[in-house]
Amino acid sequence: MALKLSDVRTDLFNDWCPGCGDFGIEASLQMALTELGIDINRVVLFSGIGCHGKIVHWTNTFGIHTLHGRTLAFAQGAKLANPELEVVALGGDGDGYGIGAGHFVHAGRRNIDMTYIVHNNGVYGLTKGQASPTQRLGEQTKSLPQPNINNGINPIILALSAGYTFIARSYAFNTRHLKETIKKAIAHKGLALVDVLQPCPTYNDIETKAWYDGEDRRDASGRAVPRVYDVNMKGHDPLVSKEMDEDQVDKKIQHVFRLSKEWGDQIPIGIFYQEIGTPTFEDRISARIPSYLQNPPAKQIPPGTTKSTVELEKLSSELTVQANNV
Amino acid sequence: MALKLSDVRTDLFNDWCPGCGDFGIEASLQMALTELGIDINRVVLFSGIGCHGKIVHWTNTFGIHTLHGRTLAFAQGAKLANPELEVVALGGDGDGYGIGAGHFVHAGRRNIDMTYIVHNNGVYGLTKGQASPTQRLGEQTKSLPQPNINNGINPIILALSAGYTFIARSYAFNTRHLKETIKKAIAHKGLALVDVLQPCPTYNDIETKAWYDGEDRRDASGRAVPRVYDVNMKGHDPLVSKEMDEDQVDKKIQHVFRLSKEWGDQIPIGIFYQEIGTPTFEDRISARIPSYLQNPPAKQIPPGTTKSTVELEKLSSELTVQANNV
Amino acid sequence: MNWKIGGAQGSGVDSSARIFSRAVALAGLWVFGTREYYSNIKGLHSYFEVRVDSNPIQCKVDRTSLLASFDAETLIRHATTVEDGGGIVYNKGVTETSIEKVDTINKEVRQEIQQRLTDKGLKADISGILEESRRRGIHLYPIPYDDLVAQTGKRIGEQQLSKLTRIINVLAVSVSSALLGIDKRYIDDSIRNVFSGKQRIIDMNITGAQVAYEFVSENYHEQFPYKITPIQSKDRLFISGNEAVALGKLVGGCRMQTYYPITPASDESEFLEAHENFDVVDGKNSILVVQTEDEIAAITMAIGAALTGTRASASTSGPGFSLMVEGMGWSGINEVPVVITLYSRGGPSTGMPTRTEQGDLKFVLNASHGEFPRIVLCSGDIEECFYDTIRAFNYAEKYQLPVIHLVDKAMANTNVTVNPFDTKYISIERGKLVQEHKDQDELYRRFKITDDGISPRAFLGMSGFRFWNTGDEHDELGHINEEPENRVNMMNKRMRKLETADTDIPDREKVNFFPASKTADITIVSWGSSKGAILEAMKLLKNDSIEAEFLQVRIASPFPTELVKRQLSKAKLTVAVEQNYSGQMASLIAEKTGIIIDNKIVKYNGRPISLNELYAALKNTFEKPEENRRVVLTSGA
Amino acid sequence: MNWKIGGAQGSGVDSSARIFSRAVALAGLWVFGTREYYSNIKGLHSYFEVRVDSNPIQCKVDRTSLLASFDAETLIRHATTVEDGGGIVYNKGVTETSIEKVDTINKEVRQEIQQRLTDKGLKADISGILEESRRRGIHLYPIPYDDLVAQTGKRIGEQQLSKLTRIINVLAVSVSSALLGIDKRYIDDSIRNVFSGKQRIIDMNITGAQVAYEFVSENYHEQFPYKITPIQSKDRLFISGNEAVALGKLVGGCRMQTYYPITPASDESEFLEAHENFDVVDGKNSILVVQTEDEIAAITMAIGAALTGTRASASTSGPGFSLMVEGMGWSGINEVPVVITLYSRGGPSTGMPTRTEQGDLKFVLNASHGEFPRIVLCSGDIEECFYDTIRAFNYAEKYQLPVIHLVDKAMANTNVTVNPFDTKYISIERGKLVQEHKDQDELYRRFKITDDGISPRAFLGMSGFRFWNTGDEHDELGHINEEPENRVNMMNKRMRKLETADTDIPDREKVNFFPASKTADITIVSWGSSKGAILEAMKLLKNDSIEAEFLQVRIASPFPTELVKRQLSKAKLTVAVEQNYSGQMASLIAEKTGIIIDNKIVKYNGRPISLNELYAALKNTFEKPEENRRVVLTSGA
Ligand SMILES: Cc1ncc(C[n+]2csc(CCOP(=O)(O)OP(=O)(O)O)c2C)c(N)n1
Ligand SMILES: Cc1ncc(C[n+]2csc(CCOP(=O)(O)OP(=O)(O)O)c2C)c(N)n1
Ligand code: SF4
Ligand code: SF4
Ligand SMILES: [Mg+2]
Ligand SMILES: [Mg+2]
Repeated sequence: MALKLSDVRTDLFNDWCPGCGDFGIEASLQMALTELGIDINRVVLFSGIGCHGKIVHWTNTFGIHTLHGRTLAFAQGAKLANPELEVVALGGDGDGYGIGAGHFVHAGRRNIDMTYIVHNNGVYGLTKGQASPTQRLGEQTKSLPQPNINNGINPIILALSAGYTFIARSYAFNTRHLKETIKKAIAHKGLALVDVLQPCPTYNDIETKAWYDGEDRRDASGRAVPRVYDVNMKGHDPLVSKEMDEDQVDKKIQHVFRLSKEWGDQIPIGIFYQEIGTPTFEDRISARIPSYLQNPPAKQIPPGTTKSTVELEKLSSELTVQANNV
Repeated sequence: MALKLSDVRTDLFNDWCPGCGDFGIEASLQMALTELGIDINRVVLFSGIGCHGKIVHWTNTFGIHTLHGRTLAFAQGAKLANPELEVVALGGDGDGYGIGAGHFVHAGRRNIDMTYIVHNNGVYGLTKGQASPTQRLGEQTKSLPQPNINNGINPIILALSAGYTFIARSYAFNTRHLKETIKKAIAHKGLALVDVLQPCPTYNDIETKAWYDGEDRRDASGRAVPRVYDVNMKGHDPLVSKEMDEDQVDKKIQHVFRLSKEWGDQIPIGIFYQEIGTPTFEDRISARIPSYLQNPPAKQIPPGTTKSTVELEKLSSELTVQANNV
Repeated sequence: MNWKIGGAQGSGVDSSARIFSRAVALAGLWVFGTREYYSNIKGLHSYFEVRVDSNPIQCKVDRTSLLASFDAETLIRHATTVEDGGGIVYNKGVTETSIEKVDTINKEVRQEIQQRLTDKGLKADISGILEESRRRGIHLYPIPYDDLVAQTGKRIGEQQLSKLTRIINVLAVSVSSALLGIDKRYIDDSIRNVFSGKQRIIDMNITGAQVAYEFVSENYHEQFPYKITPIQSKDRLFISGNEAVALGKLVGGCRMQTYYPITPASDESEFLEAHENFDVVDGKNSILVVQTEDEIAAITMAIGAALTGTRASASTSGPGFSLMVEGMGWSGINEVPVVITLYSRGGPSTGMPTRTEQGDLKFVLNASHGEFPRIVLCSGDIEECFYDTIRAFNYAEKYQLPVIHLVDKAMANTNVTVNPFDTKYISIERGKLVQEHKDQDELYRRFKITDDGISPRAFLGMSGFRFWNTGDEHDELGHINEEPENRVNMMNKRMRKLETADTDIPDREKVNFFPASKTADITIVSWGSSKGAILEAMKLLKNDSIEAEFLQVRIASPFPTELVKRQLSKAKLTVAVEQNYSGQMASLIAEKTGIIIDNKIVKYNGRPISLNELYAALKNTFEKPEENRRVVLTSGA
Repeated sequence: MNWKIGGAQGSGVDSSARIFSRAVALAGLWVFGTREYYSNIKGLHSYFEVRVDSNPIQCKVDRTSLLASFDAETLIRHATTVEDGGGIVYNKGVTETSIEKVDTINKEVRQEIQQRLTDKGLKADISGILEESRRRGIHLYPIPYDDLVAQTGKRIGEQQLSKLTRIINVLAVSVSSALLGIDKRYIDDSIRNVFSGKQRIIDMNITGAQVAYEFVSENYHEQFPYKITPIQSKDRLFISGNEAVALGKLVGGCRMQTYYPITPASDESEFLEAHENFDVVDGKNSILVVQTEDEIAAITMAIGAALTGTRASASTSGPGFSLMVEGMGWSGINEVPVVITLYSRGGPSTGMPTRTEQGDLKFVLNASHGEFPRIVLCSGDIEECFYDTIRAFNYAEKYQLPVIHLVDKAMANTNVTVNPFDTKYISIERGKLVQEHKDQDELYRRFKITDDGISPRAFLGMSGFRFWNTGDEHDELGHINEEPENRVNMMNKRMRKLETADTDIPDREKVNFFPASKTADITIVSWGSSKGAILEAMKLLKNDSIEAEFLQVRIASPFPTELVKRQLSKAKLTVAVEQNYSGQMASLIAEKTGIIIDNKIVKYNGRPISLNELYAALKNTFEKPEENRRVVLTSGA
């Protein structure tokens, strides 16, 4: 039975501000799930605290709205305990790149097979518009008393340096692109980052929908010339495989670096980088625990009241002292 | 009165293991301080928790041995409150790149004028040798029950992506190089990272002193061929200035990227990257608070018991209601 | 008089409430204004209640005298709270909106309301709600907001009416104030203050107000039963708890504040940031406000700053404080003065971020592993918020330890009129500092063991006073030392500071005791923002000839054991009033004195205590103590 | 008999102690071995004390019967602890080492010792220390370690003596055991076990042991007053607290453990990692041990795992726990079963990482903002560590809440002989789970309000049982809900679980009560690792005709209020024995029952309680309670 969009939505009142980019992310995610046709009973969404975090409540899968900044840690815990789950973590930019920056880096080191989508709106939405870590130096969005005095981080490069094997950027109101990107991220074997440019009409009056869409720049025919463009359409091939030599890889990385710095008149979206064939954390665990995938932590203990089946004597043999038996 | 090395040392018993690379770092730091001739009453060292953290106790400056992973936050707090201090933060690799990764990234965004030295030994020394975040995937140092299943991070690139304006690497037992590097780091205006390759003879039996020194590889005359080499001696110019165009900067960064990945037979040390002219956080604060540098937070309130000098009426004028005066 | 206005979050209800409150204050009356809102940016319901009186007010009440509204939801939620004979100002245009359609209200709640109306034979829409009110003798004021907006547009020459939608708020306010007989000049002045600097908006709103006043005088000759008559008054502050704390910090010498955004704390930091440069008698001072990457950095940066001799603080709320406990422990063992302002909100976990609670008392008293001295202050009202903030810094420096200043959302977001703060008697006391000159050869012992536990303190960068700090147990110099004897000496030294503080601090700063005029029938113990409702309820009880006395605990650590014992040991019936589930102050009293509080009145639905429910609960408790060992208050929407 | 061995950290003292202890256990005796060491990797002094008896032992004692050493420092630090008539095994080569030179000892301490020796007219070097001992009738055994090493080298054909330095440990052990008359076969077997897998080292050490035994029999015909005679015994475990907890986890069904390295907790995780694949009756099971980036990730990952139905836990110590409190609050409001094993150590802050303390009780009871139910178990000995671990998981799942299992460094690093764990009566109880089949159309209500507060639980990935979790207050489905009524219902539901647990859990799992044989003169209350010393001290008191009874609290939340009240209300003199500054259990008892404990015996120098000091303190307390309201114990080096 094919999934319908209505199957993956709940009927709760959605309380995001009118025009919020989060609506685009929600729709894209739900469409992606629908089109992928994954059993929604296997899908678990995790989110952090922030406006973005409510997304799990509007979506009819398992939905775990965690703590500010800790989304990735919760999500990794669940995925490792039950690798059969399809885990998608969703974070805010304050949540994921701010307070969660440490987990962001260390998740990259693990490369667990899951997807991480960041709602990047340049502000702390739910706490009323303070600058988020992606807000650029010197910018002053609506509710800042003074221009931002911190450098903005570059999530693409941060992810690259942390070891993410799939790094993409998309735009909340290009739901087609975003949906396809999410599908590819989910399909990717390893940790996939999708950084989503998300207008926050309430607090971010700089990177607005109109701005991304280029409504301040019109071509001869009067049509807006969007700032956002698809790098993959423009020929950027993100794939990096074990077969490539170091030089080829370096070149690719250098290009990703350059792309990631483009901003202003030309803003690339698309898959920047994808490593194929890198073992996932689950693969590496399996090398140590051969039964891991067949009999993961979540499956070992039966329900109800049972006796422990552990062979305690064997287990504790090295600690056992057989007195006077020497 | 010129400083002597003995002025910057305490006479406490030093309890690092014999042969520990930390001795090299301690000596280099103390020599650097001596040679720079800074007033040691202005110098504040901060350290984290780990073997490295004890360094502040062996050094006769203000020495603040903080919490595991939080060194940078403590240090930044002190420096911002009193920008006249010469602040050097010292961290372990577990401390600084592991639990402290979030602060590491965000310190880069600020670019406060101070120095951060990381004792990078590939292990959690003080907790008996677990893998640190710089330990490479698949490596198995002495006390690991299994090979490491996490990717090692690349501190150089992490720092670059976070916005550090001075990024260097040195080697604990090349005290000359390390000392000079520390001096340059301190002289740099902005946040300077010195990642120090530090043998831990007790727990890291892979990246040992012998290995760094190349004692397993001998040239024709039987001399060891060190793995570590000085990139700056080999012609790498780390300087990036506002005058350079984007292409030049990109090229430089690409080179840094490539260098940072060299490992094994050739291990580069030296200054990888140095940005000149980027405003420090203190500069940016001064733009908002003109009196900041002359009258920083630490200098405003006199000792003793005094009356508040704040003009409360002026300050609260917008909150004041002058009844019936309309 | 209790005025209420409701509307969708983000639609400007907050400025309306401000305008109304200030106008009333300008008329010389006392104001107490509370705010309820969801953890949401736009669209969910929020409302303000503004209580007005010619005498000072200390809490909220249940019933509304006049409800101002422009949307349907406000009517659905609040019409029933209007007292018989009160009034409702509403939008003519929403009369036919069906309850069903207002989907920002929880489905089950809507169904209940529909049922209620149907049961009464009323239509399940706003007209039904209004009719229900009318039957209770409530005055209904249908306002053609659209017409009034259009008129305003015409007068100011603005064709695009969409640009004017926000003035609907001021229209609601103005209709209310016209009904209440408030001089329009007060409203105008208030508009100027609230929209200060935005001339176009000011003009628009003042014109709107004019239109509204005219509309009322043309249509509602009949007298609304409540009138606001100006009275003579001195200058007052109209201020919230957030602002009172912020002012306290500036006056109290705080010069660096770190924060990570969190409700309901960050408004304080934003106020400070907006006032980062300010005048002192001899020039300029400044406060450096740093938005950190998380609360761990906030507390550790503040500690770093404090080490340089800066008065530094971090402001946060429960989730942030949870992340600060490790850092606080470090400041404990290293005797670093640092102030944490904790705005308590509904817990546990993310809980109810915009709702109030006093659920963190036992946590802050015991937070962080191991044992070290800390001072915990609990403010009971907005004036105490200001003065306690200053005391917090003085205590922190005098006893060289972390101070936690507990306030709560109810105070943070409450706007009240108070007399201007009196700084005459306020000192900045920096405690024992090193003498500038000392014997060259003598080593400076940062942690010198002294009788009172306090060692002369030096700052980072002071020539000749180099010292060490470590989170490890240490010797007098600050170097790691694990020897058993040193350990015991250092623990004793540190803990001794709490005894010193307990001896030093005057009783009146430890507790407030409000005696009964005769022997008390009932002894109330409480802390924090429950204070106001208790004081007002005591007056009502007195009318019923129930004598109540009230012990307000202002310092939870060092706990004023003897004082509390003295007050409670002769009590006939002790009742704890607290805004938490378990009665945490009652627990603390039992722990410290062995006195088990007889009865508890607790509230944990996230809404502040109202006078009515507390009065009723206290009366019941007095009359039938056995049956009311634990009363749970539930008022509020 | 109490044997002690000392030496520099990292020089192999730990394996010596293991070899000796196991050998004694092989002889059928009971062993209780404690370890003291600095927060250091190599070079600073560490020592082991091994108490041996034909009856079970439960604590350490002050005096040493036989001190085994090979360095000077051990003699300087410990010679005075040897009892008159005891023995000292030492290195002939260190006799002339001056006290001055041993710079790993604190300068002031060295000066004191030098002074002491000079005052007695002795040389300020090891010879002085030895002479001082000799005067007390102590048997001195100077050992020419270098010769013995050389002899060993010769026998095994190893020229490079530097490769043999480490056997000096085994020489010290072997000399000791030879003096004590322990059959050399026990030593050999023990060497094989401790160095298992390393044949060359085994050979070397067994030969060394032979050389040592021969040396003793040739040189020391005279009888050393203590002898260890083998006795009949069943199989036993020789095990530490860390290992007991780890085994409890595996047996108890824990299948995922997260940790961030920290002393003294990480040994447990490393044991688990080394045993990650293990046998069950029907095949293989495994535990996934994840080293996380910090403790915040450790607890939140464990919670993530628990949501999938995995029994998951995180192990840590104070500083790590401080970082976990926010995560724990989330598991509280979301009713996720998760177990935190907390190894308490000297606090506050980094404190004394390798020393013991019971300073975290009140912290764990109140940790995290807001109020939610939690269970806190406190193990009193190493057997309880095992069984309580299993109970922790059962409680966590039955009541769907976080469980904190409090142990401490003293137990973690103590090695004792115990009877093999009996798993016959142990069940794995997973609590209320959803039924596989349910009405298709019915929504699954993860937080269904029930009488006992417990809602049937589903796991992530269970078809048809989709649910939501949020740290915000939520409705039955798990969606955010801030309505006041829902809030109260949900708070009540969650808190009700604690009452359910309190009713369910049998009394014997809440407290242990050790009665006196007649009416008790003194009623001891305590918890955790103080248990052993109390039980032994009670026997000594009985010899003095002082009748003591002992109430050991095993569960601190839900607190067994009625049980404790019942036991204490009729007590003549109550005494709390605790390893912290303030007497935290005494506070808790006062808080819950209003009973103020009369006297406290506390210890906070980081060293476990010894039988001798506790016995003396209890006796004094009994004799002069007024003068001994608070006794601070200080034994230990
Ligand atoms: C530990 C902690 N600190 C602070 C907060 C308060 N808080 C709630 S939402 C938020 C910021 C949200 O910003 P972002 O992650 O960018 O999400 P957005 O609202 O923009 O979607 C913060 C700081 C919290 N919930 N927990
Ligand atoms: C919050 C917290 N978690 C864990 C620890 C335990 N701990 C002490 S040192 C250390 C690791 C040290 O490793 P690293 O930072 O690499 O320093 P090194 O010892 O190698 O110099 C850890 C995890 C701690 N002190 N605090
Ligand atoms: S505040 Fe911004 S991010 Fe949040 S819901 Fe509104 S528009 Fe969206
Ligand atoms: S454990 Fe390693 S890092 Fe620590 S002191 Fe020893 S050698 Fe140095
Ligand atoms: Mg955001
Ligand atoms: Mg390290």
